[in-house]
Amino acid sequence: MLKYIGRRILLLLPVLIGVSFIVFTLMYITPGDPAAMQLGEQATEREILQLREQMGLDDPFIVQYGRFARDVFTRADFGRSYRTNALVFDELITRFPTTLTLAATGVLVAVLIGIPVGIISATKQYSLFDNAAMMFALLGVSMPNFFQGLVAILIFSVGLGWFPSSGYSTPMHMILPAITIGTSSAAMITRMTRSSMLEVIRQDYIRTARAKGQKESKVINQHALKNALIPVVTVIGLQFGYLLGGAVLTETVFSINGIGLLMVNSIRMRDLPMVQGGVLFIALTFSVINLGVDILYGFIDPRIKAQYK
Amino acid sequence: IGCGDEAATDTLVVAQGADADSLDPHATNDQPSSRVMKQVYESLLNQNEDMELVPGLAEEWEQIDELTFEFKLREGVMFHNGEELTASDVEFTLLRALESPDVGHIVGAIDPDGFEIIDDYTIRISTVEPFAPLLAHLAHTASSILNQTAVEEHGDDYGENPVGTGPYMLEDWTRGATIELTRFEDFHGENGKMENITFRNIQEDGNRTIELETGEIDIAYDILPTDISRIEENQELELARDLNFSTVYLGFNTEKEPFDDVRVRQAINYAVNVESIIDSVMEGSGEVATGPIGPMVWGANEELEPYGHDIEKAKELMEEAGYEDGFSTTIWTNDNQLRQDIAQITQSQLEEIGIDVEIEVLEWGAYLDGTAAGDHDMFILGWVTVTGDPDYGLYALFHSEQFGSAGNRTFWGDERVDELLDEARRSAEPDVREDAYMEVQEIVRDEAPWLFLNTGEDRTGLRSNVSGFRNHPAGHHPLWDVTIEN
Amino acid sequence: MSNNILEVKNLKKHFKTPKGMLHAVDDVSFFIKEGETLGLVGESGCGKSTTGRAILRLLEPTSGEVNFEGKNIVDFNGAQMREARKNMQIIFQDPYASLNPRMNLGQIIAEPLLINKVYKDRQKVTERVKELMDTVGLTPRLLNAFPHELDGGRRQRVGVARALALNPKFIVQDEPVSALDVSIQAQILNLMQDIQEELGLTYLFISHDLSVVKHVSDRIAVMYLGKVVELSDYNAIFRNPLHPYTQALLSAIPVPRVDAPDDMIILEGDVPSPVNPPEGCRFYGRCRYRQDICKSKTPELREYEPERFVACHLVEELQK
Amino acid sequence: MDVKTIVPEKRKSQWAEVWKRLIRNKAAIAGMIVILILILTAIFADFIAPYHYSDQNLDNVRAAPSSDHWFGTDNFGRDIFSRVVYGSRISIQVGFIAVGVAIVVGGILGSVAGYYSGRIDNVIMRLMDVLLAIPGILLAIAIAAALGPGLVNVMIAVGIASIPRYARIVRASVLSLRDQEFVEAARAVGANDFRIITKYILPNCMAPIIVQGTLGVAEAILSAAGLSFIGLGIQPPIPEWGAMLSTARVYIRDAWWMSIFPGLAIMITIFGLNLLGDGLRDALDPRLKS
Amino acid sequence: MAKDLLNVKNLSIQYSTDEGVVKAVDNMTFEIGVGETIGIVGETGAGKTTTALGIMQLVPNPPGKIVQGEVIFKGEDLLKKNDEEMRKIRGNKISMIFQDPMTSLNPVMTTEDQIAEVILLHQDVDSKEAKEKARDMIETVGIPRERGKEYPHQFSGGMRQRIVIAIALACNPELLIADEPTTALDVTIQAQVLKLMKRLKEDFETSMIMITHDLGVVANICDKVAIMYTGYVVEYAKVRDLYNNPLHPYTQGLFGSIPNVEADEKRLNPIKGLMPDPTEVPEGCPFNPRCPKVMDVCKSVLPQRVEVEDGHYVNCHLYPPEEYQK
Ligand SMILES: Nc1ncnc2c1ncn2[C@@H]1O[C@H](COP(=O)(O)OP(=O)(O)OP(=O)(O)O)[C@@H](O)[C@H]1O
Ligand SMILES: Nc1ncnc2c1ncn2[C@@H]1O[C@H](COP(=O)(O)OP(=O)(O)OP(=O)(O)O)[C@@H](O)[C@H]1O
Ligand SMILES: [Mg+2]
Ligand SMILES: [Mg+2]
Repeated sequence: MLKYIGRRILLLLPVLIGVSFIVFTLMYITPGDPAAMQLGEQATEREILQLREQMGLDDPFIVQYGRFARDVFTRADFGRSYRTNALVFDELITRFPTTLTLAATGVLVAVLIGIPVGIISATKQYSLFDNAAMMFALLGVSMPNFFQGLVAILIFSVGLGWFPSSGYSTPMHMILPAITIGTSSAAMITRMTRSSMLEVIRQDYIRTARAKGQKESKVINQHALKNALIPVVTVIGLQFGYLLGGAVLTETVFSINGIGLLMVNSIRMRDLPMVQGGVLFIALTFSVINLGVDILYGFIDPRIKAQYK
Repeated sequence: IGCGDEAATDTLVVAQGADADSLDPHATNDQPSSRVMKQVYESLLNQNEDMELVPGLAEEWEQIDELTFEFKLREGVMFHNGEELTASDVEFTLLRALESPDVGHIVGAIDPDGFEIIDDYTIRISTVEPFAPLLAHLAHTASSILNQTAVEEHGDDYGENPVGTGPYMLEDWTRGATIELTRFEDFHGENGKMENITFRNIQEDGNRTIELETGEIDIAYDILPTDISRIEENQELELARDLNFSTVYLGFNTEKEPFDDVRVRQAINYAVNVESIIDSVMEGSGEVATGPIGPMVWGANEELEPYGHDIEKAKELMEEAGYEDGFSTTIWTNDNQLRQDIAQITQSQLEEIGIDVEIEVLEWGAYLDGTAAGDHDMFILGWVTVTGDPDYGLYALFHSEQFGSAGNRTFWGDERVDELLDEARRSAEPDVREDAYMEVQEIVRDEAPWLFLNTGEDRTGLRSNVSGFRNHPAGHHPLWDVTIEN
Repeated sequence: MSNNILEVKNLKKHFKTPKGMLHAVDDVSFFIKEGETLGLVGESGCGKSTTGRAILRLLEPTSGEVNFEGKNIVDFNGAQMREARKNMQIIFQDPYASLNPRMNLGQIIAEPLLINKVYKDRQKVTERVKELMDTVGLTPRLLNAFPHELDGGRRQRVGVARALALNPKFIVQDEPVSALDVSIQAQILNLMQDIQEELGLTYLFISHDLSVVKHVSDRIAVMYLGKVVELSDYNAIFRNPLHPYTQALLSAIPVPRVDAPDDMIILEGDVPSPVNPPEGCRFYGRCRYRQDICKSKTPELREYEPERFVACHLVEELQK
Repeated sequence: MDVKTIVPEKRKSQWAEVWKRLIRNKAAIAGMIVILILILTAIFADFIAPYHYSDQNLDNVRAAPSSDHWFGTDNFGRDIFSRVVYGSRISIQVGFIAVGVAIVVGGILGSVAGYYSGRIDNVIMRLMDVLLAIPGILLAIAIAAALGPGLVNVMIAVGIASIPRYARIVRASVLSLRDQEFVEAARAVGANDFRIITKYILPNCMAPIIVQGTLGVAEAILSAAGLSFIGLGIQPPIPEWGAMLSTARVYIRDAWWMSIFPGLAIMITIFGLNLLGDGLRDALDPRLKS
Repeated sequence: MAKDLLNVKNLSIQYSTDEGVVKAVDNMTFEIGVGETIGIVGETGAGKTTTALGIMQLVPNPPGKIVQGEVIFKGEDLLKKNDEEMRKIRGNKISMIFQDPMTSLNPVMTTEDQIAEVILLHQDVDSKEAKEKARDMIETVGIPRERGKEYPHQFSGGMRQRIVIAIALACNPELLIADEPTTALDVTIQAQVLKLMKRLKEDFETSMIMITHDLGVVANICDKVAIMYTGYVVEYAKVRDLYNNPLHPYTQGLFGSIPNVEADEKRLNPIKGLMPDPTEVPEGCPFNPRCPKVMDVCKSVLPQRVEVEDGHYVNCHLYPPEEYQK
């Protein structure tokens, strides 16, 4: 098991290098001179050239990337922001907890809603509850985060004044964004749980459990659930990544000072080191979560654990 | 921890739309940073809200010759790190500023070899050429005086560890969220009124208003035009509206047909209903611009007659110019909501005189390159006369030596204007300068290389219990005298 | 020997798996005479299908020879192989998986003809397809039917028609009836028999069902864990199985007769894993008669009596 | 030479079955109707919309919904209803083209990877892993930034970001199909790789692709709107719903209709596509139907 | 009759599907005495599994529904029992082994836990004892008791089927229903399992319903046999009677279809045609379209059960009830 985890972690490295290369390339070909962006509208050409040279932007692509990759992968040095000259790593680390909390609360909300509703829906297939739950789930998936955020602000902040509309300092601040970001995931998890549960309920071993004289509730909770959870766990893992991405929009709507907002601003400002660092951070987090999901599998499903040797 | 109401009154919370990039005056020139730095640093001179030069770190100054000024520094001025300000800090600071791509142009007139330290409190600064606006430039936040020891000690991280002589010093900075300043008790002048000032970054413009309404913040900068009435009608709030140094214009590429014809340019000035643009896009904020610089800038010509909205006149001029059937052209703009909105309205209004406009939204770098190279037809830009001196607002934009990236993207030049601008830049006589600038503005108005749009304003929302705040036309407002009443 | 249409020599097929090298087929040799049916039996996973596939080079053999009409097809290049395949075809076990669900019967049966460009004239293709359908007992009405509309028996007939399209001489039948119900199974078995007689075909008939194999085969090869352990005439094998495994296998068949003697030889344990099998007789672990030599030395398949091949060190002893 | 010549009659295929199952599903029908209305709206926008999407009326800005302007007007006095109607064109284009691109590219990559396995597979799938390690919207944002704003670029950005998903689906299907007996049978009668991939494998992985594609269109529309929302997508005055929402955000307290209607348009579209996608999933996989 | 353990009377079970109503079991009648083993034989879709589920009251509903009949177990009609009462019977008095050993076990539970579960449910023991008993059962079915800690995927097919048997027999049921317990297994493994079942059946004195399509297996293990065709029992008799003298043409056809290992026949004698679509079972005798001895009456009248000899029942017009009335 440990060896397996070790190997998986080693395998992360090439993925991250790939991620950094792609992002670097994208940002490199992105039109717009970071120097010009930084200096603002009233800068002169001479100043821009001067800054370009200072930033090392005149070096060939491969030299620039090489320099970056070397610093990141050998010394965990993400460099300094073009815009603020602050250490990218520090900037990310201070914002990371915010984004992670946002995504994690979102996932938590999603799991707390999604799994129970999914189970009930599956066990009461085609009932009123099932139909209603599926409709809501679909609506949840269909509602764009940013729209939902706006509507939530409109209703709960502007209209009712229950929650603050921006920032992320107190638990009160977290409620609307977390719900906003969690809804679509809740919907996904509900649907996944339901269909996985329906699949499992048809299996022979469920029939076996019933044939033992087991109570229906226990058949569901003891036999079906654990088996049904396996694909759901993947979805939860994927949702986490999706939410990390979704944070970009949600943080914009709610002015939350997380990595997502930072990314959007940095991309706009062509703050290449910051974008690089941020995407790498998110990719790393996402990969680690996926690794966690895989390990979790082992605990849920002994068949998979056997393969981890 | 005991952060009750009592403590709250000791802290002034100010919100703006972005975090400061850096608190190193030489590393950035953006407004959010300047607004913070204004509280932390001082310059040799200050410009008050009425744009008069008043003593800052320099108690007095005099012009020695055409090129040289001598400054007498205040004695006993302490930096936040406990060191005393001396003339060498001034030389060090300005030399460092000269090197900076971000603010170099502000002090660019200074001769790097032209510093002369007479004693610890006396320094002479020379320019390469005669440069009348030097004092105004030295009053800019980019010319804030830094402490040499602190700069050298922190190196690359100086931007997060600023050391100035101002009434407030940096206590804590959560990147992207808040900057907390605390009173510098050894300030040489009258101490700041509030114990702490917190700058909050609230990027979403509407949210600043909301939080001002809920009382989470005391001062909100850059209130949306759409929120003006909301604040004005609210008993608990006040709105400070004052014109500032900014101008928005739509430029013509006068090297290209048909904009090489002054009649076409004038026709467009007549055809566009600027007032309606200001009303719809900017909710009537600011004023219709009548010339290239707004009334807050010293030497602004307030006698200029606005073109006004006159379709008939416009059509006449078009006909005279031989464009009775109009023509097709483009408006360039960058990814800026306001400018895109302006472009859209202009587009639909120009249809009336037969001009068929296509809007091209360019990415900022491409926009700059294209307009510098003269690939454009019409374009929308803004300009802030940061020093409050007309030289800054006119020279780069209308001098024929400044074509392209240097600032004159209309490629419009006029010998008389060149002459006047040069003269005003050199002259030490304010009257001579003023006369020259008046004439320049008249010519520019008549020749219309721009469609004059709008002089901007600062809109600062205040809780009613906040007193002592005044907008500074440069956009960075000193908060030393602000108090909150209970 | 010239009437051997197929000779397989030392055929091996190994698969790389995470756990090690899987010896699916390990040094198998046999021959098939023209016009006869060789039955290949053995338990699940013993390598029957792999053998069949390797013979057609649907799986590349790891080593060994497959001589078809005297030529070793393992050395054939693409074009030669395509030519050879016209003469050797295969029918699969699963009537559901062996037909492309997106093609109708006409298309499925025409595929071999089209791919090999047998006819220039499209009309001829259609005629031939109808003829084939007739041969296997499918009404032409089904030409446009899709596989999912058919039952297993009919599907299997389609598989047969497809295999016959190119007029092959030799057909590998990989458990063609094991997925079918008994009544249908009997119909298909009869069909195969008829076709064989009519067209003079040679079959390699793979199955795990001994009674079926016995019914259709002239000679029978018994496989165990990648190896052929016994190969003889069907009568001989059933009357007097030589290998202890064959004996156990035969005794284990439940006979549909009330007073059948209850003399099953129950083998202990399961078939061991074919991954990295140890030296010695593969059957060692489950054999009633095992001796030390069986553990250390792999028994070769040898001719114990004329036309009777067996791979066991102890045959002579046991036959006494 | 095509087999169709042998079967001149109309092809009654499994699709007929799927269709039968699909139209028995009420939700799927609702979804289809929504999509149909959307498509018709897009086609006949010129007739449906009472105004052109860029007609301004600065004397009537941000007017509340009324009989003249069903959905009210925006900050330029443009008719929001007309803009929402025209917006359907944009969304449909973005959704379908982006997904089309992703399916084609992803399909080719996936089938090559799955069919040949080994090193090619490794290279392709590692590349996909890399793309998958970046959350889709973030990747789309980065690509959109690199390409610059504009309709085509948005399609490309959203399309590229969803390539890995299709590559994976196709690869998985190909892997499971590759060793199916009917594929082997084709090989046994001499079919070459190209024929096997195009006639045997790809037609049989259509089901998951179609389902994923339908849901993918929904997601593509969402992503495009998201891009526009943060100013990296389709630029005004093109009436893209996300861009409309983005503009409307500033006015949310004064003119709710500016955000509600484009928002609802997005939602209903996505909802319809999801209903249809779910219906298709059930119809294509009878096993899921209890 | 009184000593009958189970009496199934006129049991009919239907599934309603999109394609129509499937009469999976129709008017089924048979009885099992204490200690007796009855085989139910039939081809795919004949309704064998459904019969078993009907007895267990486990027919999935929807789409399945028991439309009529009685299932009298030890004098009580199971169909009249509520859920709670049925649960006490399932796994305890009546146990069932399902067809596929690969899928009948919960993949995420250890095997001993799965056996212990049924013991805990029906016996008054704590979980430690239950586990201990579970391990005993594992040993009883011939697997080392330590392996109880392992998961199903670590076992081979034959061993899994033994675990399934252990679960079924853990509470010493009076009736064991085995639904094709060896179909998925190889012959040598099948032999092992059959032998085990025979032994256990004797040891535990359990009555058994053995569902299979293999006439060999029936001969090997059963006392009585019922032949099913499209939901009907067409023939029901003691094994010896049926094998020596199959009466129904379908039964005869089945015997003609299987190759005989012992004889050397060159050609099989199969039943012609195909099983009818389950939603469109022909009128009259369902076998009439395929029957070589079909008569006019067969096409319209459903034949009744006739006792041709003592305990040898057949549903066929060839045997008119009048002739065999006692
Ligand atoms: N493509 C493959 N990769 C790895 N192992 C394989 C592959 N194909 C077959 N095997 C393994 O080779 C062995 C022999 O398989 P094969 O299919 O030939 O057996 P078989 O005798 O036909 O069995 P069955 O009766 O189940 O069809 C088995 O252990 C199987 O798992
Ligand atoms: N859940 C279900 N829904 C609908 N129809 C069903 C269901 N289960 C079984 N049937 C139908 O009922 C009939 C009898 O099925 P059953 O499973 O009892 O047959 P069987 O004799 O056990 O067959 P096999 O030998 O294949 O196990 C078949 O036609 C089958 O299609
Ligand atoms: Mg096989
Ligand atoms: Mg069954």
